[in-house]
Amino acid sequence: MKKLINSPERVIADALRGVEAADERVRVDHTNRVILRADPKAQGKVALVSGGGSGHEPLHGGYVGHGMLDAACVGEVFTSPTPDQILAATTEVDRGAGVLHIVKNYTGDVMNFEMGAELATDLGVDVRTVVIADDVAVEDSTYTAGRRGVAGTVVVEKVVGAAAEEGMGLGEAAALAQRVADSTRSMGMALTSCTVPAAGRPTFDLPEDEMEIGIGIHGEPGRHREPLTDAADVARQLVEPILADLDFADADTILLVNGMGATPLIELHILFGEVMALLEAAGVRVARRLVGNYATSLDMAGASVTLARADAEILRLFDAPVNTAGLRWGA
Amino acid sequence: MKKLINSPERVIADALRGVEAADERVRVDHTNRVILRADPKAQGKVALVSGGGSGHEPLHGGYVGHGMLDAACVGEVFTSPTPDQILAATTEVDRGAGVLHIVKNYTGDVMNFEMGAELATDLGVDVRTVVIADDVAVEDSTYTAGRRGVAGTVVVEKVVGAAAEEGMGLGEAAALAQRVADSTRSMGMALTSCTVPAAGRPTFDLPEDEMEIGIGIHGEPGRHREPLTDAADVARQLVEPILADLDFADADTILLVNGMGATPLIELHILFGEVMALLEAAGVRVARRLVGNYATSLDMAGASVTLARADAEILRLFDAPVNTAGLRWGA
Amino acid sequence: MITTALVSAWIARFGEIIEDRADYLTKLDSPIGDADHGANMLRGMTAAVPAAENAPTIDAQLKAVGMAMLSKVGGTSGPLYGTLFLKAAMTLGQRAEVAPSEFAAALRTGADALAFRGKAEPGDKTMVDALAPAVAALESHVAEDFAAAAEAAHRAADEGRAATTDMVARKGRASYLGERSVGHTDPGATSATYLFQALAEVSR
Amino acid sequence: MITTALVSAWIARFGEIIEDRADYLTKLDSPIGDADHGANMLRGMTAAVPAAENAPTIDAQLKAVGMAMLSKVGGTSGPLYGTLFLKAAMTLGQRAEVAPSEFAAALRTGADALAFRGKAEPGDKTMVDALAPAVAALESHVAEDFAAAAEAAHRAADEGRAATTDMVARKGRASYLGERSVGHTDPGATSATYLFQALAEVSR
Ligand SMILES: Nc1ncnc2c1ncn2[C@@H]1O[C@H](COP(=O)(O)OP(=O)(O)O)[C@@H](O)[C@H]1O
Ligand SMILES: Nc1ncnc2c1ncn2[C@@H]1O[C@H](COP(=O)(O)OP(=O)(O)O)[C@@H](O)[C@H]1O
Ligand SMILES: [Mg+2]
Ligand SMILES: [Mg+2]
Ligand SMILES: [Mg+2]
Ligand SMILES: [Mg+2]
Repeated sequence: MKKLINSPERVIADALRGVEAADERVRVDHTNRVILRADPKAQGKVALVSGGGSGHEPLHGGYVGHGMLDAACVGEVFTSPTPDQILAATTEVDRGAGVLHIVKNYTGDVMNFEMGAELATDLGVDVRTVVIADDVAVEDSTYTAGRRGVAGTVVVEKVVGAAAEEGMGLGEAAALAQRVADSTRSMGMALTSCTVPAAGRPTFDLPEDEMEIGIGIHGEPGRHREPLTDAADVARQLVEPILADLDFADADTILLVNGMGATPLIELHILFGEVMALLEAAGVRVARRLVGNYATSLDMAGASVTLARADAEILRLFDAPVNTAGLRWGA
Repeated sequence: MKKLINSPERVIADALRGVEAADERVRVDHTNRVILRADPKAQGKVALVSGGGSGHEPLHGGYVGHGMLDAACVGEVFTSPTPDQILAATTEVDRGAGVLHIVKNYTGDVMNFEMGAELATDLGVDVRTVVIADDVAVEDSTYTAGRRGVAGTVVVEKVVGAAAEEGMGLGEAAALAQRVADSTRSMGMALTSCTVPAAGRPTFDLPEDEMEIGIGIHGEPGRHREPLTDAADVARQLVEPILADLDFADADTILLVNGMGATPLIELHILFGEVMALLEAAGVRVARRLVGNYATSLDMAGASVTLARADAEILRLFDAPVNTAGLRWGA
Repeated sequence: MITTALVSAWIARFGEIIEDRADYLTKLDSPIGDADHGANMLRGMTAAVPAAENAPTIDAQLKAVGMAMLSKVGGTSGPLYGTLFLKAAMTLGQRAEVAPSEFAAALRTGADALAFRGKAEPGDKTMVDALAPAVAALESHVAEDFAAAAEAAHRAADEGRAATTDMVARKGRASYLGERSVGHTDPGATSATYLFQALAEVSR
Repeated sequence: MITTALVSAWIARFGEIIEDRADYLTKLDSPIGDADHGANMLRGMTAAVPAAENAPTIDAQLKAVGMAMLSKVGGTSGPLYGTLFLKAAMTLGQRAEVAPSEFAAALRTGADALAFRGKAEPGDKTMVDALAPAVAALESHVAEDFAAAAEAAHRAADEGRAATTDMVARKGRASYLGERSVGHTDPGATSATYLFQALAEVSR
């Protein structure tokens, strides 16, 4: 295992020290491992709390700031944060208008946020929760834990963050979050495994000539494994299941081509070009585009495609100013 | 070799297609392989042209836009662009106030830009050149090609880009570029080699328990190879040669902790924390900070530290609005 | 009678086994999970062992373990093990000694609460597959002799653990794999088996 | 006399060898460079070969090769090989045949211009270490017989190439390595040797 760390045990503590030193927009509650806005929201506005296991940076800590999140709860690598972290974040950011929890759909995340929300509710905070489950690689059936939340989370956090900044109430913000989540689909693939620092070895073995289609952002196995092909074929294998799952015709869309952490930008651009060609051929209107590392999986090489249907309100909120380490415009 | 590409021969053409599709700020001259601002600068302002081999994205194409570059010449992977590309870019962006070439100090880049500048000068364009040589890993002696230009280039392009946007003249802009270049030092390291697509195998072998200190951004070997240590030690080995080379006391500085392409952000944050601790202990005032992938080396895992002395003028220009894919604020 | 000394010894021994087997648990969590179950359990038990030692009553000990799991582990196993111990603690008064049957009933209540929280049933390929038969065996043998009952519970857990290998996962991360989860033993069922191994060992 | 047919054959053969040896050249460029010399030369020669074939005079052929290298290669070797051919072309009039001595002098002029552009001297561990002795040998033997002279040039180039292995690099990317560049043969000196191998082969 080759990593720029001090020791597997210290990864989160050390990274939080670095985040605090690097990003003036945030302050860090080291005891509770929560990244908070340095300059909190005004009283009376809905606050957004997200979080999850570490290793997906800039998700979620890199999206704390004006126009997006109020706090991110930082779990151990690939391990959801605990209820008391979530409670601490929630009570700290509540401005009297309630708090929206944005939770990726994993059993651990859902349970911990559920318990954190219960504790916060006991203390009188109005909490609503949206669960993001955008990964079409997983069959959504009663025989599974349901679809995973992956890079589509970024779109939800951006759009609802802007709405909260404008003063949208909690019920409406939760409904908007659900609407964006319902309109968003993602599909990912990996060229290599990630290595969890505490595990010290790759989570899975992927032979030099194979790739995994439908990978999760924690190195969970995908739909299938097959011989490595080219960018055009990979684009097709990511775009087709997305288009098969939701109707993207007759709507503007937001497109995100996301790197898993170890994929160079030049490759993401190649993939982006192929994805755009496929979407054009399918008659999908791409109104907004992002390409880069937005929701990663440690040192995994690979990429995902996220597509979100976006009406005029969603586009307007997507375009609203945002000032975070991971996403910034108009400010 | 595991890469999201169609074929080694098509890497640059495909990536440029992707850049064009992804980034509304730019347009691409595919014939000459030049990335240009979609919305060109006003007449009478100095234009900035940079470029170099590909594989360092977002350097340079990702820095084309308001407040930074006017054009980037895109070479093959790790291969400087040709004189006619540079000529095409230079004549295209000239607004009658002359063009500044920002060139990283490699024999190939220097020669090609020299010839491109000669050709442009023959056509009546006023061209000035600044050569960036910030890499302290290389001894600057008559027995070498001189120091390499690495991540410090980003700082030069940002600061001088802002000055040109404000209307600074060519002579002054060239002098400012030289001043920033002279005030900037970098040092890098690698955990793994990069793989050039056309070569198909890693440029060098680095055993699982070793790292290379003083690596170049083309996988050129560094100062020495040694057993892999921890982030604190790596930070020390990157910071010490920088502080030994230039006096950073009694000045504000801009600090960039840069990823080589395959290093996760969480590791860069850990390194950032260690670097900040060392700089504080050394009495260096860090006024501005960047952490992320700014000047990469394909799929190399590793990082570099860049430190630039910055007076009030440089800080003001660094803070000025910039709107590019790779660097954006205030706009 | 079950004493605070026995509970301390139990939790300490569980902590030792977890420390010893953390790598193995993480290895089990790699093909069908996200390679962290060993690290998760180790983080939890590192906090739980001294917490259990320093609590004056059995319910306080179990509560301390539950709080440690809940606040130090995260992930799926944190709230689940947390629920197990917290709910077990709630059924006992503030006492330094409880009858074996009360103790067994407390663990059954905890295990039920865990299954309820995880919405998991036996056969879903989770820790419930080890826990449910273990607490059932403990309860049904506790009238005889606690050492034998703990031994039976451990055997039942281990059989439940072994049976997860051939199951198709329907809960947690392994469920993403569907049929491809077959052939891998569930990490959570394995750590749950260690819990009863520890109980059997300290009860001998 | 040197004819356009011979020049076409020379460039075509050089292109063939480059195609054949591109991987090897890139391999040489890995430990002391950036692993692209083979790809660079291949890109240049793919354009240069048809360009040379279609030009009517020798100077136009050399110019076409130079322009192809200059506009297709980039890197260090593009401007250097470009300079070699362009400057050689400039010394010749618009003729379809030139005397062997004129041809040899043209190549020497080109090689000198290349060394000047690269500020490289023999001993710096660059392509100059193959080119300089090669053009010197060509000039000094050209009065006898062109085939023999080309053969001598190839031998001189190859000796120069081989000698780079023990040199400490003082120019180009390899110079970053200092003493550690010793033991590696220079890729540019190797491609330059192929240029004279091709000339010797087509002149036989
Ligand atoms: N819904 C559930 N109910 C009960 N146990 C579960 C459930 N989902 C997962 N588990 C158990 O949790 C274990 C994984 O724990 P751990 O790796 O620590 O958490 P995570 O999956 O969040 O990384 C699984 O092996 C399984 O035994
Ligand atoms: N200053 C120089 N003068 C002459 N030849 C040089 C000089 N620098 C490098 N070379 C030659 O160029 C070769 C490398 O070419 P190439 O790999 O194509 O370019 P780059 O180094 O830019 O990647 C070296 O092997 C060496 O022979
Ligand atoms: Mg986990
Ligand atoms: Mg090169
Ligand atoms: Mg796990
Ligand atoms: Mg090279």
